[in-house]
Amino acid sequence: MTAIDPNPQKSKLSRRDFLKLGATAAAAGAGLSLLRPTHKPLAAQPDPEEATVKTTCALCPSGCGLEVRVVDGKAVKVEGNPLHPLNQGVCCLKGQTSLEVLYSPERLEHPRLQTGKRGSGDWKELSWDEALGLVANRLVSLREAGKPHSVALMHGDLRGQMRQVVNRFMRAYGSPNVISRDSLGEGAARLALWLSQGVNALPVYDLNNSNYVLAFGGNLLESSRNLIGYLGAAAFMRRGRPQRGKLVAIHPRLSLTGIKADEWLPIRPGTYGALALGMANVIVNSKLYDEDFVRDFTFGFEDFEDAAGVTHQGFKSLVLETYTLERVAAVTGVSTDKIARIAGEFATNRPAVAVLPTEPGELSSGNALYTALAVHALNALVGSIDAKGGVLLQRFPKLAEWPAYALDETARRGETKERLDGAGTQFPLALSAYQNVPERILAGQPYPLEMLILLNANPAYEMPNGGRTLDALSKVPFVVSFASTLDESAAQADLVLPASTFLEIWGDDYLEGTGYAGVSLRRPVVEAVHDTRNPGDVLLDLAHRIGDPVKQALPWPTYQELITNRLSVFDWEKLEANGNWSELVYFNAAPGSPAWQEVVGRDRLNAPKDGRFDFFSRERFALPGSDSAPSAMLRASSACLPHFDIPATLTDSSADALDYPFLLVTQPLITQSSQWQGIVPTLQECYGLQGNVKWDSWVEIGRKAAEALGLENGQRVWVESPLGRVQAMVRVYAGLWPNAVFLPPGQGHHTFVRWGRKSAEAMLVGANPNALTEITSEPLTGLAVSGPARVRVYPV
Amino acid sequence: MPRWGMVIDLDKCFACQSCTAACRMENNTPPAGKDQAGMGRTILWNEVLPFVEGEYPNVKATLLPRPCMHCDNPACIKVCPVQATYKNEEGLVLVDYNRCIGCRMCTVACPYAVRYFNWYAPEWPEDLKAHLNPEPEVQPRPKGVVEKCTFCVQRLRQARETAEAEGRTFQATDYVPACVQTCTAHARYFGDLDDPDSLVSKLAHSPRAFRMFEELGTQPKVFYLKQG
Amino acid sequence: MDIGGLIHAFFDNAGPGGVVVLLVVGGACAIYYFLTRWIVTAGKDNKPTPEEGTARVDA
Amino acid sequence: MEPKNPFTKAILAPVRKISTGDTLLWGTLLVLLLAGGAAWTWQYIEGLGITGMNRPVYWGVYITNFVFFIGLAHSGTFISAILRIAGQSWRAPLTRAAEAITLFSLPFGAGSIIIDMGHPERIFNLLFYGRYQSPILWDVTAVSLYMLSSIVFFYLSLIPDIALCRDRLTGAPRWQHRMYEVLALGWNHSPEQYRRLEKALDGMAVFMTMLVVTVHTVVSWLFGMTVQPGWHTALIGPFFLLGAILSGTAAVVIVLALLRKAYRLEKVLHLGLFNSLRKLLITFVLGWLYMMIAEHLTIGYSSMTEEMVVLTDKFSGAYAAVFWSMAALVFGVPLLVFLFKGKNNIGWMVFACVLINIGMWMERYIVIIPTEASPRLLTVMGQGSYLPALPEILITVACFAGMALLYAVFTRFFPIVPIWETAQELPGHAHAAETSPTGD
Repeated sequence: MTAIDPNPQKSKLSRRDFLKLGATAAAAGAGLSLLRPTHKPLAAQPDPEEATVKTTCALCPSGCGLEVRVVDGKAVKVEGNPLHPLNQGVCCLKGQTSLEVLYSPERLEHPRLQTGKRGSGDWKELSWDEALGLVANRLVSLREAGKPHSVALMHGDLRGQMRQVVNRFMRAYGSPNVISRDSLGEGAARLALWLSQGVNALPVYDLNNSNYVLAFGGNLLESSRNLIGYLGAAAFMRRGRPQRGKLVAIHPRLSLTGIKADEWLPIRPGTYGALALGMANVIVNSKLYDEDFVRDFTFGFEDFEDAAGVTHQGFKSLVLETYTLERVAAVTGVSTDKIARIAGEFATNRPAVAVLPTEPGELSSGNALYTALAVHALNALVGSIDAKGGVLLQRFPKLAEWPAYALDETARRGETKERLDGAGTQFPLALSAYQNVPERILAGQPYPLEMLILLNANPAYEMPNGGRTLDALSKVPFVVSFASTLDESAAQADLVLPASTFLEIWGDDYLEGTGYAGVSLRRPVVEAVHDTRNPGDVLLDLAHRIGDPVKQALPWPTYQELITNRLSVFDWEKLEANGNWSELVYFNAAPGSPAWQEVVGRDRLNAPKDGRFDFFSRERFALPGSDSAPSAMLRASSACLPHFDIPATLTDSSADALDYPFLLVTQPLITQSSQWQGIVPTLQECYGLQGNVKWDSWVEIGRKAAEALGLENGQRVWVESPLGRVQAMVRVYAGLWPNAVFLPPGQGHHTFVRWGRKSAEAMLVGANPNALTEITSEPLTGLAVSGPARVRVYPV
Repeated sequence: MPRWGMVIDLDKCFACQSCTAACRMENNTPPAGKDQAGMGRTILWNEVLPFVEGEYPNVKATLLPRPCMHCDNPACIKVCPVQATYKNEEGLVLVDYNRCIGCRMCTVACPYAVRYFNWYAPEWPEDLKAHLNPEPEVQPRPKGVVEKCTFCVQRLRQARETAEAEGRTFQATDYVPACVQTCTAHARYFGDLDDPDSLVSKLAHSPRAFRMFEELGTQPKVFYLKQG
Repeated sequence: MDIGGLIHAFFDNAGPGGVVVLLVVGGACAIYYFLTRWIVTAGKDNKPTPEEGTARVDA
Repeated sequence: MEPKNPFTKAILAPVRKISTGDTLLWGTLLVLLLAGGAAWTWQYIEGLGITGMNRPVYWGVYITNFVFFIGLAHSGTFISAILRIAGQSWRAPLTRAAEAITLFSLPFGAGSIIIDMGHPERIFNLLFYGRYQSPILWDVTAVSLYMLSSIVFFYLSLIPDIALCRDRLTGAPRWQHRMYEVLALGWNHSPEQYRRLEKALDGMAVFMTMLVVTVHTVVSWLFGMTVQPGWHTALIGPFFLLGAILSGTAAVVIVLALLRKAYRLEKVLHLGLFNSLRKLLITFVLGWLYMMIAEHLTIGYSSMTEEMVVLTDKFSGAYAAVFWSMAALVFGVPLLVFLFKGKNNIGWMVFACVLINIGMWMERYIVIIPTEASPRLLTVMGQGSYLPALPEILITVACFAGMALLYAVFTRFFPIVPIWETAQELPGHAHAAETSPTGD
């Protein structure tokens, strides 16, 4: 190895020339410089052991392929895996900084038991055997007492086989309570796809082939699922092909997506649905829609009569009658000519696609489902359902069979119990209602909870609800967290079973976001840095300790064996060599083709699987009625069509409006890592790009509003809602809806490590905007309603 | 000898800052921490600079990734009193950390603000030191010296060594800096500007190409392609 | 002899600058040394020595 | 044969009379100096991070001090060298007082650069690897030559007076007398010695004048050679030079008034000197104003984007308060004082001169900081800001304290008014002292 040569050959030579020619005195002086070493000799290094290990990222839902350079057993650099179809060799900043997660001094090193009162911080470290014994004993005794359903597992992002592992574990154990965080974010998109397209899945957008992209929400190029794929595709759309596509970003704030889009369309927060329906009005009115597609492959465009002889309004007359341009302009704050122009461009520059936001906070205005339906309806209008350049559907590969297992009596009884979060009962359309858990625990409904397991979940941070979540946690007799760091919820747990990071574990990921079927292999890059374990291994261990039927459902001793078994259908050598396996056969189906049945109507339960996209949701219409209040309105025909209700917080005449004049907008940033935000220094130092904010939160406010309040850039202010207040730094920002303020999510975590010389240890980095928002649930769907909250801003 | 240059397509760049992070991880720049970051002392060789102009709703924002320009006529080299910063024969502007006297004249003189001063000795929490890049060129710098983007000169050496080990001739395409490799939208191009057939030299002469502060005569070797 | 190259080499290399500083300062030192000697020694030939000077102290 | 000067006794009177007041003053100054030394040690150990400097304000008060002290140093050269060439013999009584300012401020000027370095122990790299394209090398050459020449210039004109001390101050402690003996270099007041001395000083005066112009121009080129807005102007050299001469001359007035008061030299440092200096100062203040207008009008009239950012910052932005108070301190108030109050009034003169020097320090600050705070590329990113931190304040105070300490100590060991230059008659030839002290 050679060091940097500070005296390049050329300049040495010319210096010698100079010496030859120059005065002897000069030679004497310059000679000095030759005598002194120009750099300290580097310590001789023995040839280090070096390897490049392919694995799969888990820092965001995308799951890109990574190549990690490992030198002497230490991971030293992360690159993208060039053979991975999702990221094709590139790597985002979160992936790059994943080593700061791996080696974070904030990580918990051993299992620990809170011996004092919960939240007291009196911890005792345990061995894994002790800790798992503790959990298993509890699980077994609850099961023996016939109360397995009183155990609930709340989870965030789960990868690959983990979803099934968790489901099998809980089902065999006898609890219906696997509660996913989906209801905070992508649940709305998923539900909209199911009710309209009949597929319970997330949409995939084929930006590579699209000519016109309408991005609702600010996160398409910043925090969407399959972000890296979309960034590459957006670049390709612009510069990789003969015809340049247009990208329009619709968001109250000028996000990175807005800045980089061809056009930014500022809109009043919470009114995407109205805008989408207004655009539909233009498209229908001007007959710019894909008439063939709408006629042959959709349902409910025209008014129709149902089997009972009742006439129902169709989408066409709904948008023409109700969503006139003037009305939509008044609601959204977007001028009529702009709406008309964008709608016209969208409909005439096919293939065009309208993109749904999936991140928390984007659709959660209390009308999430109908907003999502309205936006997705635009795709049907232009025939972009499973079309090139439109909305595609994710395919999944067929893996080795799961072992069969038989539920015993306890498990069967447990399965029939009402879910803790009210999904399916309180919220007929919900698959989960994460945010409803604390309320139900506090109310003791439907039964007292005995044990709560948190897996990639931090409800105390995600929905503090004025401290009620903490109250709920403390009401549960036993809380187990798989947290890797002492996050807000883990701090309230009895037992923390520290999870290994994704760089230390076996696992897999589906190639979600690409559309086609495939898996990506995750494998340990380095030995576990601390005494931590893969939560998958922990669940398998617990299954063995509990015994049948859980053990029967999950018979593998280690998660590695589970993965190798499930993926054994592939050529393992190739899988290891490439880091992934994919099947590039499916791209999009022709409407009406046999493959079409896979993408329209596949998952319908009550509506006909006739290959038609529902403007009028027949699934929704057919929802079994009950006597509960929401179901009465379920059958109302307007409830089956996309429509728009003004969220309560938006009515400026509300009592709060005078006291709290601003609407709080949040939107996930690309520099934000949902799980690790507090502890990754480099993400903190890239945090607020537009305002150049690092290690802090800022509140963006329009210039006029700032002037009216006498606020200046850099000033510290309180942002206060009826629920609480947080401190942040002012950034006057022109790219913001006039009466909105923006707080970035993701901050407000504690770090317990000194970063840099003068920073305090145990500091709170920024502020958590969730603390300002009362998070409730939509009555029908169980989706979270979180905003826009009303706030006021005043100097500290 | 290749003359290394970079092209950044602002139409493809989505300001994701992956280059910023990749650069830090490759080149061992230390985390500044809240206090130092608040003083603007963060060391990120490859920053993305925000320029927001105009008033709502007509706002024009430019997000400009800014590595070292590796100027052919660099302002920093002129003012360095001890030739601690110098241009090597491949056109890379580098710093000899063992010679720099820390006068910061180069940081003041560089119009692109690419040069960073180590106000303190760089620090990492003990655990975190494990991930530092072991290459000798990027060993943590001492306090009191100036550092900057090197176009990942260690990668150039590694690429040459690899080529030699594999018994083939080193090619310009064997080497890219970390930011180019990681660029999520493939918006960065890197290569030999003297090779008329290289992609960078073609793009550098595209009608969309411009260089920052061309009027200063620094002759940057980083070219930008205009947005839109 | 390439004068331009020489000038370029002078300005553009590590070393000559230090030499110039040393030459200038050293040269000045020498000049000043001789200057001072020249001035002071003017009194040495026929004038009283410093010792004699001290003898004639004003009370 | 000694020079015949009726004031010899008065001038020699303060020498060796170290009072309790002196001890207290020296003690205080020493403590301040040591505090600065401690701060520097602290800074050396921790790094420059403990200062308020940052990115993009890489240079702060240390560089301000550097420019200021070098400027202050111009007093001596101006009073003794330039006025010597111009045949202004009224300057004779104050030459040494002025040159002493040069001598004692230069080390702190040059030292500020070393204090500002991230690696002060690598200072010799400048000799080993000096690269002459860098303005810093020009600075090193010019400042070190200037410092050396000032010492020699000062010392040469001090020799006859040291000889006088040697001859007259026989009651001094042994070491002190020995010091006089050594430093007098056997000077015996021979006419030829005086002739050669005058000749040498005349010659050096020309050289020193050239140096004074060079040095401050070169100091300004530290900034002017970069392409940064607000700095990159050909006018920066003369502007710095004029400012230097103004602050130096003002410093002379302050020092003279102090000496006059403290050492009862009213007869020697008579009011007439102040009146002469007053006229000079009026000229310089107006000259400075001219530079100020020429500089800012050129920039403002052309309204180039990045230049305007800096100019606006100074005129109406973050630095407006400093800028306009600087203008008032350097120009507005002093000019009024000089015109309407300064004549025959030392108190007012000192007041105005103190303002000028405070103002000139601020002027150095306002030239350096705003340009750095708004560099081309970072303007839109938000203003850079800078506030000196404790170590910088301590070290700055220490620089002033150190300079005062050296000065105070010097005046207790050597005559601060040149006896031979103000003598009515020199050995061997009549001294051309047309305006010998009269004490009006």
